[in-house]
Amino acid sequence: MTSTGSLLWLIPLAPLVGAIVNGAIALATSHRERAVGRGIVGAIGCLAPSIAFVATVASFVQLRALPVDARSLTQHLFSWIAAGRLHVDAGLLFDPLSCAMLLFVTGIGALIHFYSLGYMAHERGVARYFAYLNLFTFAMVILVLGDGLLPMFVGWEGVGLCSYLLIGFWFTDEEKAIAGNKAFIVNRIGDFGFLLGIFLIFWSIVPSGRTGLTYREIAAAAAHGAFSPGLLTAACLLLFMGATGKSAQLPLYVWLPDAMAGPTPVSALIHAATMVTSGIYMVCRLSFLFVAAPVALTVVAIVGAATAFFAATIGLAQNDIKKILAYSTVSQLGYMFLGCGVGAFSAGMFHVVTHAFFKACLFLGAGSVIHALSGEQDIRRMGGLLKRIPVTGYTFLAAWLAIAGIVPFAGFFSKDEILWQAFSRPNEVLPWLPRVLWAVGFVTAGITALYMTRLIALVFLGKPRLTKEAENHLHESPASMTVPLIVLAAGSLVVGFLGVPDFLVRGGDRFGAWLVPVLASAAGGAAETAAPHGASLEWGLMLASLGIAIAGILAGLLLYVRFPEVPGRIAARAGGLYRAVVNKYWVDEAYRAVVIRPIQVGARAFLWKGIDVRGIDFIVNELGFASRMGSSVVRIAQTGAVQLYAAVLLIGVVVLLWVMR
Amino acid sequence: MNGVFFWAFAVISVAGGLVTVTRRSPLTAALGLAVSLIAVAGLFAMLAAHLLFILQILVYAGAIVVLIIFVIMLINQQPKELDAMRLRGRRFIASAAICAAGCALTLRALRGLPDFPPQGLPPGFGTAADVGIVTFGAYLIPFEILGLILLVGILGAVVLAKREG
Amino acid sequence: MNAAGAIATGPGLLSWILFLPFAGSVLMLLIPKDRPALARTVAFVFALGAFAMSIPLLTGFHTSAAMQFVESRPWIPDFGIGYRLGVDGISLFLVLLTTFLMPIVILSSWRAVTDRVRAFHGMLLLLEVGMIGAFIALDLFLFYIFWELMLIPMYVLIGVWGGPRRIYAAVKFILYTIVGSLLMLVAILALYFIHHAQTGVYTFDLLALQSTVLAYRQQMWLFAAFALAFAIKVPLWPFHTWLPDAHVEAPTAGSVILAGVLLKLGTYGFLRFAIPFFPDAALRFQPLLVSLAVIGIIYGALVAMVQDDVKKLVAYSSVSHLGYVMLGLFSFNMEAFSGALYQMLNHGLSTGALFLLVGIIYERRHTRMISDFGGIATRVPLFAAAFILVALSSIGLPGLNGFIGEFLVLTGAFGAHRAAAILACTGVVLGAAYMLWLTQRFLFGKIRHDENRSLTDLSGREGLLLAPILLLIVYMGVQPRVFLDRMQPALEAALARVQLAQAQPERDPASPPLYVAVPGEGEAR
Amino acid sequence: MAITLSHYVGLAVVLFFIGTLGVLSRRNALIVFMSIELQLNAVNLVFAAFARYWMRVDAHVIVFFVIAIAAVEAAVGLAILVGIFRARRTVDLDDMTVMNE
Repeated sequence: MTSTGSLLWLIPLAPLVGAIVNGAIALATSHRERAVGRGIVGAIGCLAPSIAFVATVASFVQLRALPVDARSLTQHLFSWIAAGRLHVDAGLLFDPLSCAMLLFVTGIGALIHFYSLGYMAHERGVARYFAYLNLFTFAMVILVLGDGLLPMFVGWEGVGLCSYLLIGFWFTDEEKAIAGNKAFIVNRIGDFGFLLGIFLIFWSIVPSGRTGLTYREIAAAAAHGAFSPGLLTAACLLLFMGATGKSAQLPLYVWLPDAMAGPTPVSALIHAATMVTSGIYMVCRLSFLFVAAPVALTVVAIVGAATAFFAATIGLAQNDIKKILAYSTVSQLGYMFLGCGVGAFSAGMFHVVTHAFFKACLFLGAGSVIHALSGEQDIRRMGGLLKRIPVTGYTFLAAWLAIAGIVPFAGFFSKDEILWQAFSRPNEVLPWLPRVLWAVGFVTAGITALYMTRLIALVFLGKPRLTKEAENHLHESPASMTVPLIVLAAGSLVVGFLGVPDFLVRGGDRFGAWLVPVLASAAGGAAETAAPHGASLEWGLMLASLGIAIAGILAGLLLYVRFPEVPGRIAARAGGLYRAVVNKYWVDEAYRAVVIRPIQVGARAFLWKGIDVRGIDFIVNELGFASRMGSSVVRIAQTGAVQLYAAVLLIGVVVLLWVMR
Repeated sequence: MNGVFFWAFAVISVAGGLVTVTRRSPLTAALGLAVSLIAVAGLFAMLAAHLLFILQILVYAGAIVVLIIFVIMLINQQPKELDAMRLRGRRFIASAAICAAGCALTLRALRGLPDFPPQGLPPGFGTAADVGIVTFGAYLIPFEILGLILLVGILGAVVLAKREG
Repeated sequence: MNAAGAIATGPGLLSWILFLPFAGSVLMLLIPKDRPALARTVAFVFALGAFAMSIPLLTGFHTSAAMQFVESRPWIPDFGIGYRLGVDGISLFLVLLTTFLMPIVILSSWRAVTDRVRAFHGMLLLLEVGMIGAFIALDLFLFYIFWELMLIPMYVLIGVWGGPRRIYAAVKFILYTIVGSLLMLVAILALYFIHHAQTGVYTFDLLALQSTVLAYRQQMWLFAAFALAFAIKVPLWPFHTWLPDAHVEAPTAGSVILAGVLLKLGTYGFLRFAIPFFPDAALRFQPLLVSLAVIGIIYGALVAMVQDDVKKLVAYSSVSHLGYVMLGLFSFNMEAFSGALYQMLNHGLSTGALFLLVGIIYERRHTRMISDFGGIATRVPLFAAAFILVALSSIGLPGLNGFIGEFLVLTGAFGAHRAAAILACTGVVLGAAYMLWLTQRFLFGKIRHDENRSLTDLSGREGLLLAPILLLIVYMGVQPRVFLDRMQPALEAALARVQLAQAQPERDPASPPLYVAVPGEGEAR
Repeated sequence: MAITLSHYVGLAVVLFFIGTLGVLSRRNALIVFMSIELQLNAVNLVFAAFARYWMRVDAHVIVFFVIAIAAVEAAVGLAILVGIFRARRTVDLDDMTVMNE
């Protein structure tokens, strides 16, 4: 519980300063045709997250030196809001959970900043780009590092803003601007729930005095039984609604695929590695609330599993390289929620970390491919690239193995852990649920391997199907792009070893152990340490999931490399199902028809033209007409003869005098 | 003694007023007005309002009436026009009735006002010095505003008179 | 400067703030007709002077519920009418907002108004007198005079320098408002006579009238009259239809003042008079007013979404935003009260800035139709950046001012009436929808109209007038305590009256005094 | 018989209503104007009488003001009259009904 001598304040400050400086440069040079000071902008832009990363590592070292049950650094910055019983301070909390999150946020963040140097080299508005990116890092740090619900909400909205700005970075393209809007507004729908959740918690705590809604205060209140079970369930569900928006879960996932309109490094950083995982972070952060609300947790698990499966199926039939990765992200986020939902928060968090590595690597690789092909994103016009751009290709392959769940790469351990927990943890609300969840997750693992293999096959293997134009300019990316790729690929290969299951290596789950002090354990918390089913079952399930991953890969290789004409025939045979998948189950169209259009038409035709113009204004104008009629009667008396007025006045006086006589 | 003077001034002022109101010729009316004003000035003197007495003679009976007479000369209405504007029966009777009623009722309401106090007035009451002290004391700001109004009035009169069309 | 010190002799600070713009407007008469630049400069200097004079209000304000910088002189003592001025935490920032916006508004009309420049600025300054006066008057009669004084310049501003349908809009504006204010006058007089019947003293003094004991029925009627006058001004749904017309037709300066300050007088009236004077009635009317506020929030947002005219869109967004203020006021707890007052300031800044920005672009293109724009962000990046910042402030992005107000209001409302708060929360979503949709159609995409290719970005003057607002938008989001702390005591005092009524609905409705003068400050007779 | 306050006030009332009669019944604007002067004068008399009764000169100040205002009124009013006469060649009030159009 020390604050002196810590570098916590530097972690948000560095990117903030970077954002301000770059923003100022962007505004000052906004009228120049050519970008000015590209070097200095890039230097500042990359330095900011790097400093934050270094400060994080330093704080991490500091934190590790503390005894296990006292592992938290706090820093009070300033007093923010004080009104009535709400007293919110801007404070930072660095504990194992925020540390884990922050290490990869700043670390991978810094790598992606470097990558952007190369990727955005030919773009105008680099200063603006880095300003947004730094601002995003700042907001993400606040989200993770904030010591209460409100600082988290600030970061929460802040990352949403940056996401909006970066998706619409090329705002001259109307579609991209619209995609940005969609992201922000859909997120706001989630935030609607988040806000209501905050209110519920606030009014539950308030009877015991003023509060700042810090995690510590909420935990204390929860421990004192400030929340009734029903209320807690409601609060958790509302907060989870916020999480479904930010982390793109059913039914609010629709913005994420569209968000791929942004520059690819942005997709990697914001829409794969960091921002979209903040929903999981929130659930883990408030795990002490969720474990006391089993119904809410069950909902989390079901939504997670459903999303994982649903998005994976859509991913099977997409042709845009980034869209495939986007649906894959939605699907993987579903896994993480599945993990959290069954009460295995550390498993969820572990998947967040591993996913950050391999998905960032995949996205950056995709960016490198797109860069190499001068902007081509359709996988039907790629193929055979492994030899042409080998660094990109092999790093991509590494990440592919990781996400497909091949032992011993990162995704294997984290995904397997989630599946195992989903299977083994009893659910007190729906006893039959664990089996179903496991089955869905298991099938999804196979589909994941399949669609990722399809991607690999169509992009890197087989015969080139490039356009002439792309063929001519084909080139490997510069070092600023390939170095981050290599680092991330290496990470994808080895990060999994942080969380080797305990039954394989005693004390192997170092990640889980690290998080133990901050994560609450669910009712069946014993599963965290000793599995009731015994090691043999765990072995079996592990092999099964490895098996389905391999099966998926083999199927993919067979279908898309060996017999490339087969998928078309399957699609033709499947007919309606295939069309549904290709068209993403028409979810966007349904939203448009059921929600957006009725609101717009109703607002215009009924509220505005109907009530305002024909209703209220009609009454007002008629009143005006009536008074004009009335005045024309009175007007007859207005002769303009002053003397008559005087006479009338006098008569009035006389009458008064008579009355008062 | 007082009684005699009062009734004399009263009759003169009322007569002057009636002349003003009833005559066809504006000039005659103006002369009636002057007579009435001078009679009221006399009443002012009886009320120990020495300054007012002088002002009434100088400003009212002097300046204002002279101004009115100037304008009468300037406009110089012909007898035919004046005839058109002379008193007409119905209108006059109606007005007179209203006024008489008002007058009677007001007088009725005023019955029984007290007498003047028997003891004498303080020395110097109503002299220029006496009024001046009050004017430039408690009423200084209204007085200044009055000056402003006078200025505006003069300017306005000049502007109106100069506008030759 | 000690608040209590300077008052005994001479005109106090508040009188200076009040009469400086008045002097400016008189001075407009003396400026030669052919020197418009001089008129602008003089008006600007006087407005700036008033702002400079109002800074000591902030620095000399000590945080308590007391009325400060009090001035009190008899005016028409026979009727108990006094020239009584003072500020407390409620009015302090509204006065500052007024004096802050005024120089900006004058600067914004530098090029836009070329016709009858002297009269224009004279009216603006007169309007400022009316607004400041209404905020600082501690005498109901004086308040009413200032309240009506505001109408005339605004009427003239819309009617003379407005758009094509200006006469309709001006008449609509004045009729709506007059109807309400006449009822208020009746209520003021009724209060005056009731007070006399009880104490034998005729007075319009706010501090004295507050202790009038009102029977329940009396409270109801008086509250209804006051509430109607203020509700029209706010404007509360369904009395809002004058607002879009007035905004659309008014010149930029008029729109900014209208949105920035004038509307606040309605909510200020609730907070200063209607609620603390008639707490039992306020409680009784609470469900009705909360419902109207929530309808206003959602309705305003929905209708704003489908507007084609930027100004109309912003006008409807005002209906929505002021719905939050009303919701906060009628939630009767400190969080919501603070939020409501804060939201008043926010709305003044962000909506004022939006109108300024619309005015800036209107000067260049002479159209306000959204469809006439699109893609202009590439041509006017600074303008676009300012616009986006203001839009974000308007939709309550955390870190900017809008969030603080919105969050506090909703928090408080959630504690008071959950269903209303949940419905109002949808306004957060809808707000983002219409504002971002506007931004996208307005700024983003490709340039479709050739006229837009030659647009010029913000000039130095325009940058200068926007910069203070933008800085304040950020500052108020990061350091709200500077404002909130000074508001709290006065709000608590106002709230205490309602809470007493809430706690003991059966009690004798006589309430303890609400406002107390700073000790040691007698009436300067 | 002693002359009392009521005598003066009564006389003033009579004078006032004579003035009022002129204002109401005459069509010649000049005479209406003079009648107004008569009314003012009557009021002045009341002031002076009460000043005597209360033995305070404040009312004298008021009378002084009234006289001054009367002078202004005469100047401006007559100027307006002259102006109207120039424009319409008449001072007949019954013809002056521009406001009724």
